[in-house]
Amino acid sequence: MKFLFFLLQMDRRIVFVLVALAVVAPLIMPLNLPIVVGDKVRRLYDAIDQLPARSRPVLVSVDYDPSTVPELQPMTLAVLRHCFSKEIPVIVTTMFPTGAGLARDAMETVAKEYPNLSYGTDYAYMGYKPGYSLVILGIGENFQATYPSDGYGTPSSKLPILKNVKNYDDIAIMVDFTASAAYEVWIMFAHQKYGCKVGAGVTAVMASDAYPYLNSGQLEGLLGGLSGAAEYEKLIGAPGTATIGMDAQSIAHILIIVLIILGNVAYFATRRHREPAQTATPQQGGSA
Amino acid sequence: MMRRQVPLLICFVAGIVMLSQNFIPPLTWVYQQALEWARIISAIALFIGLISLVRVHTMKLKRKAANYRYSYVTLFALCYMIIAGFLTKYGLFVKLHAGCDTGSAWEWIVTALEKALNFQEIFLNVQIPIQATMFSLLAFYIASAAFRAFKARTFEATLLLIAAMIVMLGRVPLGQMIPGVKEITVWILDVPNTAAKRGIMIGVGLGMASTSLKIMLGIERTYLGMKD
Amino acid sequence: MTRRPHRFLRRAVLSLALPMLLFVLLVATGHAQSSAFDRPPAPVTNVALKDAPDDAGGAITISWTLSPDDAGGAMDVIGYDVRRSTSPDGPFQTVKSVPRGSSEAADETDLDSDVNYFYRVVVKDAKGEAPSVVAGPVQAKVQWFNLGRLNTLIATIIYITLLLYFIFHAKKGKKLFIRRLAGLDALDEAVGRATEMGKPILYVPGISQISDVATIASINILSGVARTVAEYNTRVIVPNYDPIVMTVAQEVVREGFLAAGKPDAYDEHDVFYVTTNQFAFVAAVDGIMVREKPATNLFIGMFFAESLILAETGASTGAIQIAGTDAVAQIPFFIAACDYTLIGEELYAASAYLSRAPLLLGSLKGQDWMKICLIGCIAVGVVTLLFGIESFRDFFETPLMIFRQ
Amino acid sequence: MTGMELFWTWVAAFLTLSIYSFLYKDNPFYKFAEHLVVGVSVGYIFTINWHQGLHPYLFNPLAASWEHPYNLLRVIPLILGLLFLLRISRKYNWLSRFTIALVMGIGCGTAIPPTIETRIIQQTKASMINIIDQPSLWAGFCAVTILVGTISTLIYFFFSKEHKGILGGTARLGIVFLMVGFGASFGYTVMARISLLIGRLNFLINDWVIGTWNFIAG
Repeated sequence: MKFLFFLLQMDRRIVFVLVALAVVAPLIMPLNLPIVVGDKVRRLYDAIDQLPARSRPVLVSVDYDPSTVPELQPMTLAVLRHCFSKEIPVIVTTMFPTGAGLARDAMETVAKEYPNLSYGTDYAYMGYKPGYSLVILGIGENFQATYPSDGYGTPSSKLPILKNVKNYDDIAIMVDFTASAAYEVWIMFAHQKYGCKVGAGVTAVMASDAYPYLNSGQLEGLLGGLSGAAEYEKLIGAPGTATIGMDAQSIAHILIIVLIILGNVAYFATRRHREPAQTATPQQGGSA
Repeated sequence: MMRRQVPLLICFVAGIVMLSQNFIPPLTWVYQQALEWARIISAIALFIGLISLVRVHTMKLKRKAANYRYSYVTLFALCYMIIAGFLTKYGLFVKLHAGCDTGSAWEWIVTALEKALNFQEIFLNVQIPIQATMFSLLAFYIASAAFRAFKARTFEATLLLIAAMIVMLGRVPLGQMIPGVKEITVWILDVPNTAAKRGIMIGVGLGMASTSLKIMLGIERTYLGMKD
Repeated sequence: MTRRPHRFLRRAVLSLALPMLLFVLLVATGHAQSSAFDRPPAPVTNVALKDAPDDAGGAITISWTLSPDDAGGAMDVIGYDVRRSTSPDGPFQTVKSVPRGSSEAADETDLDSDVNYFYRVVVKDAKGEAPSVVAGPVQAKVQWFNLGRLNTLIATIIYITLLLYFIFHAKKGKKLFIRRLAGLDALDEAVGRATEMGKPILYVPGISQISDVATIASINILSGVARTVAEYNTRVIVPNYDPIVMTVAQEVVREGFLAAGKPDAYDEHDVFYVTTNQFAFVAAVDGIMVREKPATNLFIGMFFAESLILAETGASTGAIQIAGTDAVAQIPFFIAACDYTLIGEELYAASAYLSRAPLLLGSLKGQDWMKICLIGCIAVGVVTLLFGIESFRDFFETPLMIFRQ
Repeated sequence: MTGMELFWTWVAAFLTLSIYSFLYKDNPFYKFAEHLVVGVSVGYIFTINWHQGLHPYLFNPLAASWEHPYNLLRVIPLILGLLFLLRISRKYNWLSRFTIALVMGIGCGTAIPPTIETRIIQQTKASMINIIDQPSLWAGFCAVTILVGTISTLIYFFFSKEHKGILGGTARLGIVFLMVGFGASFGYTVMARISLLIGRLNFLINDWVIGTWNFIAG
């Protein structure tokens, strides 16, 4: 009974501590709770997984800014890790000026994990080129003319990975990560005009807008939000920040549900022992 | 007359013109123009905000009100951003750099000044993190609000909390493993939720349109400081 | 230096070898596919021109049937050029290029009204291009009425008529019944409590512009609150997000004190501007709540994600909280964290109710009648659909298409 | 990471922790961060407003008005804007009413038709569904539920009649739908909010703690 009264009058700071623990604990000690892989994510995984090693490169475009990093960076890393582990060449670029640092970070992070692969041969970072849709169109006409140099200033002609890349025909698949309509521009130009396969990773809120493209076959596959990234991490067998993030999500959600249940148990169990005045506070439901 | 009737007349005429441009394509340019006018006016109006902010904080300093020392922080940050912003945006640092020899003491001073008055870095490393952190407080508050308020006191409150709990479960992998939860979540979101949103939306639309009309007609004029 | 001739040689060999290789390839495959690769693609057919509807002129829509080589056949089409001329004999200039698979384009480049234009659509592939027959003439006409908005116009007229009818009805002094709103009754109580405790009231008029109708409704409610507050000698603190809203709020609060006969009790510094930045504003208002400890917090107007931050901080200080917003996404959070919430349209009703002006109450009756009309429309729509009649529902389509054919 | 980047990361981390300290209680760190961000944000908005608002919409067009005399029209909003500034004067503050009245007229007139179109006509049309012609019996049931829910919610918002009898019953059904809908929205949002916290914690752990460690370790 004492505990129930304590629950009823519990300082909300205890709730704060519990929430913080629920989110921090999995970050420090991953639980790897089971994750169910959906069809949309598997399609993109399959499209990349069946590519032969050391042949046509995958083009990855990092079209987001720091505000959506929590959701989008994990999926970028997961797709890059997939390519690196299978020795599929990767070209990283961005259409957003704010994406430049993020794109380079993502590539360098993954590259460090695969010291056997070398820059220029197995992967390249092309940096930001202004022009957006013009750049996307330009790749279709002439890749090297669009990117005369890479993101570090090295002339593109000196990068072996680009030797055989003339246009989209030499790109196995392009994957766009974005929190905006950028993926639609890639579909419109890279896919519709030049026939390049396009996959996308978007934020959870935007995912439902992208379904029609998936059904019409204009998108090879789709990752939506943190859960999409976690599913991809499961497929490549390398649980990363998204899996941990989903652990945190699961625990936090369950925590809140348990809190609500405990709160109600305490509320009803102590009802008879309380002063009637205490229950008479106006609350929701009454206002409707 | 000048003080009361003319403003109401301006409002009415502007309202009628803007209302009709919705239906008359050749008047679209009026809309474009009006948008730009509104933009210019609100840009100028920001000066009033600035004056108010400075007044409030200088007053606190003068009155030595509680926590008045923090007003120095606000005023300093304000001045800093405006000065740094104007120097950067008008390209002053670029001009200064062009004007001095490489390796000279002047160049060193200009570089130091440019680093000290960095508009963009302050924005990225002061404003953005504080904004993001304030936003993320919601993770804590959504939990404490649920714990405190979701009590099955009445029938309606019970519905609210049950719907919330099911949807919470249905959103995470752990909850989705309970059979049926995912399906019920989708149903709640697609059916009762859609119906409620639609009803609210139509009601709000009616309220908005009728209030707008009352303002145009001058029936609603509290905003001009006229009670009747 | 010694490497230079070597590189030159390699380049020369390459530049010769590549075309040769290509040539060999072409010859080798040529026998099998000569019909597809040699000739230009088959031209498009059925080029149709239309003045773009419901605009101020200046746009023409061109549509066509895809080249047989685009949808099937050789499949090597790159795209289409839309070319325009003022004479059927040319010269034609490209005004728009669209990728393969598109069968429609809109020309919006420098079209004059009431001039005859002729078009041809040219299909292109790597080998060449093939023009269609010339289509035209067509004119980009100015439409004086946007037919696509006819249903909106009718609805607007019906609604305005209903509102005006009941407003004038009310003006004649007919007494109107308005049901009680729990949130509104609580408002009086909450203001009263603050005065009893001798603590201030915090009023947040939302974070939007003055032209946002929810802000106007909030200003109306503020006007009522200010008058009560002035009568009881309480403070009302109004932090603002928008400078124009701030000046209006100042005016309204001053009026309130004036009406209560206490113009000197009004402190201009209590209605102030904070910042036009969502989370900086919230940080500041949170600070006010924990430091000034108002007995009553009122969050009325347009709110976004910050709603719950404000309401939870307010709840922790023990204040009575009343919220009102038409932001559908934020209502659940206010309901959870506040004592009373004015939901959606209730906000507008409250603002009309508080002023007690018969004219404003009349409009509420108009709103209700419009609801009856809409429910009637939905019923008729559902019934007609049962009998397979779709034209009634189609009349509610936006933009209205039924007059386009 | 350069030394400068490390410095800014520490600034951001300090401010992040200062804001979080508010969860415990109000304290000098929070007060500092709060007052700082108010000043910085107003300074930022003012600067951006000057360069991206006044410059492209007022200064530049007016400067080019020799070539485009039409641009001189923008003198009107300039004057109205200046009239608005008279708010601070006791004697002439009524002149700002012209400006506010114009802004309100523009806002209200523009808003009425789109409000009616998107919020009323489109939603009404969406409610007209063929309840027989559905892929399954279940889909038909859902369609009817949405229809009933929409209408009863709408009835809840009836103001000019007492909620009694049939009207009262339907309005009560409307409340049921409202409450389920609100609960669902609440539950649905939790995930996005937790993501925000994960994002900040990632910053603190990866950029700040590990970043600093890497910087010291070389």
